[in-house]
Amino acid sequence: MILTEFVDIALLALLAITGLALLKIRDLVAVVMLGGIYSLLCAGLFLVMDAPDVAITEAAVGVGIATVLLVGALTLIEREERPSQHSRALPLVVVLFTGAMLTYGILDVPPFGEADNPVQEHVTPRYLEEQEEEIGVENVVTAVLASYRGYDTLGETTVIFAAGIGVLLLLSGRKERRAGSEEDAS
Amino acid sequence: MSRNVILRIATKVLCPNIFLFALYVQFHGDYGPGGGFQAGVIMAAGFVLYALVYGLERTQGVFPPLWGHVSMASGAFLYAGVGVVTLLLGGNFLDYNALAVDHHDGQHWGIFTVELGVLLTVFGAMISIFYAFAGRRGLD
Amino acid sequence: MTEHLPVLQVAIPMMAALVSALIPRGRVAWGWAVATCWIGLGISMLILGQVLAGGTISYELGGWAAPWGIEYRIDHVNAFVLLIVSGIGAVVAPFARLSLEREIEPSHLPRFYAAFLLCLSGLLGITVTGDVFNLFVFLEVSSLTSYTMVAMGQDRRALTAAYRYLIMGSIGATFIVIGVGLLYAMTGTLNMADLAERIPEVASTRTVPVAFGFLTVGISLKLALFPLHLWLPNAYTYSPSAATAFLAATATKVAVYVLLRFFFTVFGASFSFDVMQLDYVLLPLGLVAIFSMSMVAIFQENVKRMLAYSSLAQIGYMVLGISFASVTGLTAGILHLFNHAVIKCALFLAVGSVFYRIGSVRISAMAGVGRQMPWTMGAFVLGGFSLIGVPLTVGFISKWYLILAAIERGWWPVAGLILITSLMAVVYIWRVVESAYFQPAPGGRESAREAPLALLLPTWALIIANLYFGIDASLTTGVAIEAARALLGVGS
Amino acid sequence: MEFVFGYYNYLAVVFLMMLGFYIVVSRGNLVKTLVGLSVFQTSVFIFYISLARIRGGTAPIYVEGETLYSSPLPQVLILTAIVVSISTTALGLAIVVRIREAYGTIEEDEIDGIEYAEEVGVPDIRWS
Repeated sequence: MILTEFVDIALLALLAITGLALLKIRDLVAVVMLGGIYSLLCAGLFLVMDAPDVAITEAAVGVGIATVLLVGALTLIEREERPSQHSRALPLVVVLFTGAMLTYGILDVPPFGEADNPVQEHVTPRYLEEQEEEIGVENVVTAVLASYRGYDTLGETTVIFAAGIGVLLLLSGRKERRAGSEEDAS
Repeated sequence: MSRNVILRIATKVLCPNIFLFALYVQFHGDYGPGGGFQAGVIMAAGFVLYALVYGLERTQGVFPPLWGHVSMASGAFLYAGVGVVTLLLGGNFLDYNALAVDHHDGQHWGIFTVELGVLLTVFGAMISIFYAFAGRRGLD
Repeated sequence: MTEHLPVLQVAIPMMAALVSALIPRGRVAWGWAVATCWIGLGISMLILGQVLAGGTISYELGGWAAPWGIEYRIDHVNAFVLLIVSGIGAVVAPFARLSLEREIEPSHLPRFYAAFLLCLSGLLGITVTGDVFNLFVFLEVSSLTSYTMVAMGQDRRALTAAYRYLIMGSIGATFIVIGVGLLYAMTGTLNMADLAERIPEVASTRTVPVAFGFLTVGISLKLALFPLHLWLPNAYTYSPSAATAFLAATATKVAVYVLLRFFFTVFGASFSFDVMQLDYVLLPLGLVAIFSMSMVAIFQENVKRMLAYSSLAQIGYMVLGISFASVTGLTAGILHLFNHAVIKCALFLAVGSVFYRIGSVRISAMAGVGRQMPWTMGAFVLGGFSLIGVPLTVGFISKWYLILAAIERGWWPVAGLILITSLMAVVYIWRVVESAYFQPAPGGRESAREAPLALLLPTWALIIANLYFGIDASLTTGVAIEAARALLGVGS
Repeated sequence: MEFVFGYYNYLAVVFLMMLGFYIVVSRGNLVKTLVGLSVFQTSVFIFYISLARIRGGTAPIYVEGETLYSSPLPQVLILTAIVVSISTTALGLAIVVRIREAYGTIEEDEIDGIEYAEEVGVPDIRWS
């Protein structure tokens, strides 16, 4: 048990380091690779936290699809981020304030991993106890995903479809430099 | 297309196994981690690998873009269609119990079908999105 | 079959969108979309009838009882919003054919209609659901398609507008997910009714107010409440005319509805207003939004952008109505949801018709169109009257209730300010009228003539709705009062 | 000590969330913003998965002799959220590619400059 906690903390630390590196690095290829590493570490973390379904998905999506898409996009655009002239003061204030609020709020959330948390006591028990009778699959995640909350999954499928047609609409047309105003103000 | 023979042969060997693995993930979802979404992504990854090694044109010869579009729409349609069928059989929308006399059977059939729908949509959308990005370069 | 109407309302446009994406020809896809939208309007009318007759409807998706499954729950409030959204869809869809054929590539049309129908489905899905996570899922369905529709505008600035909209929208959605997660951590449930029951037990913790804050900020980003509105003006200015008219009339309205739902149903009025002192936040924000955005609207050269800023000011009116937290105030807010949808959609459609003929929506370019396109500009002027709040139009009804609500609370200065801001609307509408009617048409545009009937009919349908519901407001106010009572938990 | 034991996970999530959020709002490179957005969202996913966890339990897949399972519900929600997140990234990237083609840059500052010049520089701007 202590081992799990140790791995957990180590992964979180690695995530923080990766995140900080992401913030600093300007080479976009490196940014994409770090993003992939970040996802991979997350997948590991999900596995440690007993969520293998989520881990597989995060690995497939974050490490696989997202990286392929980002690299694909980078072949179409430049690969170096230029330093910004923009003032960073306001974003920093916004982020620090948000973080402070969240920290403040999170301290009253029931402690991590206890069996008597509301999350474990309400709604969840039925899934774990009645599922075998009501649905009858081994993997309770599948039961909740496809049946108890099957309608959410239909929505999720629709979101993917929406993204698909969105990308097709944007990228399948003629490749023309759109007429900006300077060009055709005759 | 890559000139590297080892890469090409490795791809030839890998691709069928990737598809096999995708199917395993798809149908193993009831017993272990996995399901339509993960399987769809893995299957699309197989084609992406093929395209990276053999080129976009050849991949589109094997799997034309239109199939991707059809797969993307028909998967979600299949999913929602299950809902409509359960309506017609007298249940609520997506109430799989209405699909069979024994509710375990109904749930199994329902889950199987919607997972298939998810697989089709995810696979189709991922392939279409990949083609769209990869094809954009060719238009230069 | 009638008991399944709630889910059919959402599932029909969703499935129709999937089909539409595969239709090879734009015209066919358009007919398909129009038919779908009209069926949707019929369903929403039936649902409103059911709610008026029998009270709240609950529908268990998958046959699983809430809170284990997802529940659709429809009372007066969302039945009314359903009618608004599907009604606007049913009017914009017929308009879309000519307008879109001019503004986007023919090969894109079927997929564009698919995006349109999905957006409709998403907005309707947000409105009917009684589950906070399901709300997020459908929010994303509508958002992703909105970004797409905005990006399809002709001007390249449509792309940057869509990108900013996407980033701000995703931040908003993530904030909502954080808020939902905090609530879930405290209560273990996602069902709105169940949350409403369980939140009071934990309301004194520090987590619930923070969840409240994250949800409020997240939703405010979506509804473009000042000062979180920066994504909106360009998104409305550069997207295709039909998309602007649809989004302006529905997307922000649904976000206002979500805000109402969280404030009054999930957290409860006493928590939102007595504990969180929300009125002291919303009232100034609403007033500043009305003032500053009306002021900015006055100085716009592009009519679409002007109307976009005007929309931001109108959102201020709705928020003002909510901030009163009284039956009259909420009635005003909910009425303005309907009224502003009808007003703004009519105005954007009229502007879309002008663009169809003269290819520009700049005030200077619209010189002389008053004579060349009398019916179109007539519609614009009447819509403008309604926006200002002239009696016998719907705009007057909502202003009337808003002022009543202000007086009821004894806030006389606010009532006065509402009157003054109406005068600002006079100024910006007048600028267009002056250019259209009192300036000669520039040379080389003699050929401009009245917009085709296919564009005029939808526009005028909305103008007639403006006048009809302005003269006989018994239906809309009746529903709005019931809705306000339902939200505040006051018996009727 | 007990406090650290019960909350380190949540606090780490807050830190990661702030990192991602900062990358998003500091308005630099459009691609990096999208990566930041997914870091921001992923940190929220970790929060949900932490909520589901039960100490000494296992994954919610039935195993002989095991009685303590972590909650499946947050895991299902996050599966959905991951899909939504990748969909947003894909669409965002498509828009970025088009922006690159139309403006020749993907730096927020430069785009702002171009648009500003466009709006102020030429008085009679045709809308399309």
